[in-house]
Amino acid sequence: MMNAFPDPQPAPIDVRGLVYERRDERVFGPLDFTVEAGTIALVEGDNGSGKTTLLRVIAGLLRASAGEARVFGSAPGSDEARAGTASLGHLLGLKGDLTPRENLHLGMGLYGCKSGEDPDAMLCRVGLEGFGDEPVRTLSAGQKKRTALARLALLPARLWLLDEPYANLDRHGIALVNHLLALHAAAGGSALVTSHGAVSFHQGVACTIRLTP
Amino acid sequence: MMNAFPDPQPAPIDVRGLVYERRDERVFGPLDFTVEAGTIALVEGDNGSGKTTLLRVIAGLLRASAGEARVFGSAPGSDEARAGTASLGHLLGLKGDLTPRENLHLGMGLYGCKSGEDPDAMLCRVGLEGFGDEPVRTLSAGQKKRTALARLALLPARLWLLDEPYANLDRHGIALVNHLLALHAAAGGSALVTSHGAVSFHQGVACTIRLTP
Amino acid sequence: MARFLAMGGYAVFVWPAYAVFLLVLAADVIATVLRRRRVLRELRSRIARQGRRRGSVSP
Amino acid sequence: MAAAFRAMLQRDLLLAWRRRGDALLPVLYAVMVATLFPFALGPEHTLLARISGGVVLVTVLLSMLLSLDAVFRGDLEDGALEYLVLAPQPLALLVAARMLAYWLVTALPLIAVAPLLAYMLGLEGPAQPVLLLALLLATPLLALIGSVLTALTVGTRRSGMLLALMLLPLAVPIVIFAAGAVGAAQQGLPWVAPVAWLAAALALAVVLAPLACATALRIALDS
Amino acid sequence: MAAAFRAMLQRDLLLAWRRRGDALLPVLYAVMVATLFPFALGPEHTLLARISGGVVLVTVLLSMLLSLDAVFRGDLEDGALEYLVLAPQPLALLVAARMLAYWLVTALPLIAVAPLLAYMLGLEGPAQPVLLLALLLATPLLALIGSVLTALTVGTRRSGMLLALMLLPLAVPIVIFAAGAVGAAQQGLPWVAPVAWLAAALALAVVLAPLACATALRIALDS
Amino acid sequence: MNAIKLWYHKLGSPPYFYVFAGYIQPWLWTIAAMLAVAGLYGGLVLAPADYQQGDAFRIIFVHVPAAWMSLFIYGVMAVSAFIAVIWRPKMAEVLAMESAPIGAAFTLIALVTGSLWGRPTWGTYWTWDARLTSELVLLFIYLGVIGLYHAFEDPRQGARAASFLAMVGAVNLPIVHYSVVWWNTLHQGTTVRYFGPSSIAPSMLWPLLAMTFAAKFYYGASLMQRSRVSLLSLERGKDWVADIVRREPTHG
Ligand code: HEM
Ligand SMILES: Nc1ncnc2c1ncn2[C@@H]1O[C@H](COP(=O)(O)OP(=O)(O)OP(=O)(O)O)[C@@H](O)[C@H]1O
Ligand SMILES: Nc1ncnc2c1ncn2[C@@H]1O[C@H](COP(=O)(O)OP(=O)(O)OP(=O)(O)O)[C@@H](O)[C@H]1O
Ligand SMILES: [Mg+2]
Ligand SMILES: [Mg+2]
Repeated sequence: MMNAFPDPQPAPIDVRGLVYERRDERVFGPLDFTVEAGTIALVEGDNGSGKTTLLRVIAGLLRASAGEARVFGSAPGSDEARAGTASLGHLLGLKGDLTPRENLHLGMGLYGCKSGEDPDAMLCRVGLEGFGDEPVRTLSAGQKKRTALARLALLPARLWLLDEPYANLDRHGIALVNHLLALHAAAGGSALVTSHGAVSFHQGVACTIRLTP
Repeated sequence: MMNAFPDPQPAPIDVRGLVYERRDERVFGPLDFTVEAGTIALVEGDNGSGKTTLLRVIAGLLRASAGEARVFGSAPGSDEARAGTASLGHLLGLKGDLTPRENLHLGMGLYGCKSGEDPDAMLCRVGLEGFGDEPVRTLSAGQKKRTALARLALLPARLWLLDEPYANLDRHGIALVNHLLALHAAAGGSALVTSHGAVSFHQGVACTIRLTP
Repeated sequence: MARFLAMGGYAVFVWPAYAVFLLVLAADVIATVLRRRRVLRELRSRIARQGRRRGSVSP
Repeated sequence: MAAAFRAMLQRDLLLAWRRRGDALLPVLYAVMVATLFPFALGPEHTLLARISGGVVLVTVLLSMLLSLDAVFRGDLEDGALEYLVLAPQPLALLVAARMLAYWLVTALPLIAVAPLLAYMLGLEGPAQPVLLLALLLATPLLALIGSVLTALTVGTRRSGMLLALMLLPLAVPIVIFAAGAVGAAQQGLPWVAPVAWLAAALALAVVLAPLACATALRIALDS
Repeated sequence: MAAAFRAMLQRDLLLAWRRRGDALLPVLYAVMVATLFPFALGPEHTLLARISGGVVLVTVLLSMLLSLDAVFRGDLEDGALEYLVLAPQPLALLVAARMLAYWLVTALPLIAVAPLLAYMLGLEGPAQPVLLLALLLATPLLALIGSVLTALTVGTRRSGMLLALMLLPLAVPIVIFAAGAVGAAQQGLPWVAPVAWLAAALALAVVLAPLACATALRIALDS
Repeated sequence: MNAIKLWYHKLGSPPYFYVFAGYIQPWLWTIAAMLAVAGLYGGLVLAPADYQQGDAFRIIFVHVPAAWMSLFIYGVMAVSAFIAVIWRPKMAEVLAMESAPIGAAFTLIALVTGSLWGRPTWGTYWTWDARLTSELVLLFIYLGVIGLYHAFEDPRQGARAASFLAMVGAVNLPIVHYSVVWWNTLHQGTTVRYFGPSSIAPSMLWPLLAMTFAAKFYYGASLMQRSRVSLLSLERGKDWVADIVRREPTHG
């Protein structure tokens, strides 16, 4: 199934006829789209249309039923794909007993760190100055989300998979997400972002994937 | 501390100088407000400003540090207060192994049921026709939220305490919440609703409580 | 003195008993002293931090 | 009130039925612990028979202990517990229904299988009915006391270990009386007194435990 | 790679330190189980001494079992497990760090307290070091095998019961060899053979278990 | 009555209690130390060796006070726990929770000294006798209270939960005390009576009493010290704590 002459820089995401079925019921139909480097793609759809499922397939947590998805030219979940990808799901994966600062250091230990970034400065940028040493468990819903965003922004990944990054955030938080996305795209990164359309990223969206239930 | 001549119909919520402190740190300042029957009050504030905490104090799960809150003229958490109140928090309290229909029946068994309402019709109204018999565990984030809204609308409570009812919902879902709130107010019910301001209820808001962190 | 220390042949039982008595209670006191220091240190840094947080309120 | 009790009981039995595989697990666990003993001690018949009553009791107790910290965990994690506390019904009533369901689902199968285990380990005839009686009194007592302690740990996110720490001292007297009755019966001595003590304790616990449990839950949730 | 291993180990030890109270609980649990036995069996010295080795082994095994289902539960519940699976490092490496941390935190204190328990139950002198050796080999073996099984049950939301069900059959041989060595030492017979078998099994498990565990985790998460 | 009420309310206020405890603490330490020195001298040097047990009996001067304290402190803890659960004053919570570690320490001492005494007298360090076992259970209950207290994020919530457990665990107290009566045990029965004649020689009795009161005063002193620290961390948002922190820069 691989191209005979792969292009020198494979696209971050390349999806051809992708179908996911759960117990022989189709969750989302055949999808075709490509996310190029430096662009943001939105996944829109109503509740239950399969946005979370699509992101999990592309991350390599679920296996597609038909069609093909390529992440940086490799299969989702392969070593090459994982090396360039960072995701943020409904669950944030923060350890409640550690502080935001410790959580960031852990993420950098496992994923590596973008050069020139500093965890403490990042905590300030997401609006958590003064909370760096409280256990994450005691933070409010929105403060936890901000910690996860800080971790995401520190990692050297070129592709972001974000599932409802706006949920639980206030207006400053929404602006923060949009700012981070714009910076990421400007630096040549790309992202796949789900949203309900009520709040979302608008400037420079390269493509919108609409899912219907 | 009780009035010598209590008014015949005490207000659903009456708060005087309410303060909540956690380990002697103030979470929200002295608050004074009243929510009359038939009105909706909004609690607005940024992430971490104490919205969730305020709702839990009024529900009677947390105990205020100073000042006084009265729910239907009684202390929060007392039998009288609980009899008239229904809440919806960050966690929905649905059993994942039961179906939406079974979850609704359970809620009615514990809280009683508004006369003239039918669980199946209610499931259709919140957009879950066809999902009444799937285990709740397999529903998407938004579908779970809709199940919880259906349960709320079935209960005979006159006061609703809703914490971020819009999170995880798509545009139809947001309209649904607003519709339910309008109906509830028209029938003489009242509600205290938190929101970040990005999405919220607008028609006929009687008062807005702003929290600052 | 040696006879006193020998405790009529029961030294291996008597002296450890007294030692345990004194050591456990000493540990109790020392633990409290250390905790007091730790609490004071935490309080001091907390007060400093709060000053900072109050100084930098977001718009 | 009766309706709420029934709704709660029905819910718990329905949930247990949806996970009926789980209900069998304490039984299998007990069977396997009882199987491990002969391996650890060597298959010497008189020795095994001598300790059989005690081993079966300890095994049943441990099996219950293992599932005890799940009594409120599920309801805590999905938030259902808060909705129960906020319900207009007396919390003690709902908690009593929860305890009854727990006993029916966990302890009854264990009691059913206990005679078999005792037989496998070589417990003699006349002591068998006494073992059954002791279990019928001791398991609900444990379930009641255990639920109160579980309720206390509900706010803590700790593993079942803290629970074990708190429960075992209180379980010691129960084991003493139950094992005392079985041991007496094995030696042909009168065994009524310890059983009567157990029954008295059970009667007390049935009245007090739901109230204590409701209080403990309110304390544990108020953070 | 070494950096990721270190980061993971450090995280787990730090988490354990934040909850250092929890690390003591398996020990207390073992102490209390060992306390319950004399009650259930009656304080007859020779009988207790005869079964002491086996009881201590079974007790340590049960204590580990109780905490085993927490190996991945925390990471599953807060979503950290998915992030580990998605990390660019080999999953087996991270899992190996997790297992090492688990053994250090749970088993080491148990091994430290086991001689005391054995003494309380009346185990004689020469068998004591053999018990210690047997535990030093048996506990990591159990931790490794147990983690693989835990990984398999991760997706099922079942209680620790399913785990116990799967683990005990695999634990039986371990208990047999370990108890065999202790029993032989108690009677003054040679005890090297069973210990050598345990050591061989451990060597194998150290290599294979992290790989198996990583595979099991991937299977369990794909639903 | 009114004076008592006033006193109760004053001592119930943390800043007042902090000052009060700081004031009486040195006195308590001094009295405890003096009594202990007298008791140790009387017990180790002056009292003659027992005609049956020889010098081994001298363990009595640490064992018995520690054993009594283990019960006494539990009683104090249970009473303040009861008050803490019903009326929720902060001071009752603090006193109950700070008593627990001291009680656990004395229980541990009683257990260890008892078994060190048991070896020469009964020929074994440990048997599963009712008195010994119920004392071990007492230690576990103490540990359970401490563990539950620390398991909660919010110390006040933890204090209420642990107080509740302490109340429930109080059923063990009569079992420890009357175990020698209810079951026939290896451990000896009551020998020292507060009322009526004791079956113990006066040369042994007075050092024993001195050590007993030394232990009581030690408890008082340690409790005051612990409560002060606990109050500092519990009231960390209050101004009076900030004042104290600023005034005490040297203490580490
Ligand atoms: C581990 C072993 C032991 C434990 C746990 C233990 C425990 C206790 C306890 C809890 C008490 C206080 C009882 C009460 O006030 O109701 C006590 C008192 C006492 N114990 Fe022990 N004991 C142990 C061994 C011994 C031994 C070996 C002896 C001496 C042969 C001994 C002699 C005494 C005496 C004389 C009293 C004072 C009795 C009275 O007047 O109330 N104990 N012990
Ligand atoms: N584990 C599961 N087992 C069975 N069905 C599932 C499972 N998870 C999701 N589904 C179903 O698959 C469909 C898509 O779910 P998904 O979570 O991807 O939706 P979503 O677009 O993310 O919705 P939302 O906006 O509500 O988060 C839904 O109809 C849901 O009921
Ligand atoms: N259990 C807890 N222990 C300690 N502090 C807490 C706890 N829960 C919340 N807090 C703190 O209390 C403050 C208010 O939290 P709360 O959850 O009420 O905020 P919120 O307004 O609901 O925020 P969000 O919009 O993010 O949900 C936050 O600063 C938070 O860190
Ligand atoms: Mg989703
Ligand atoms: Mg909130």
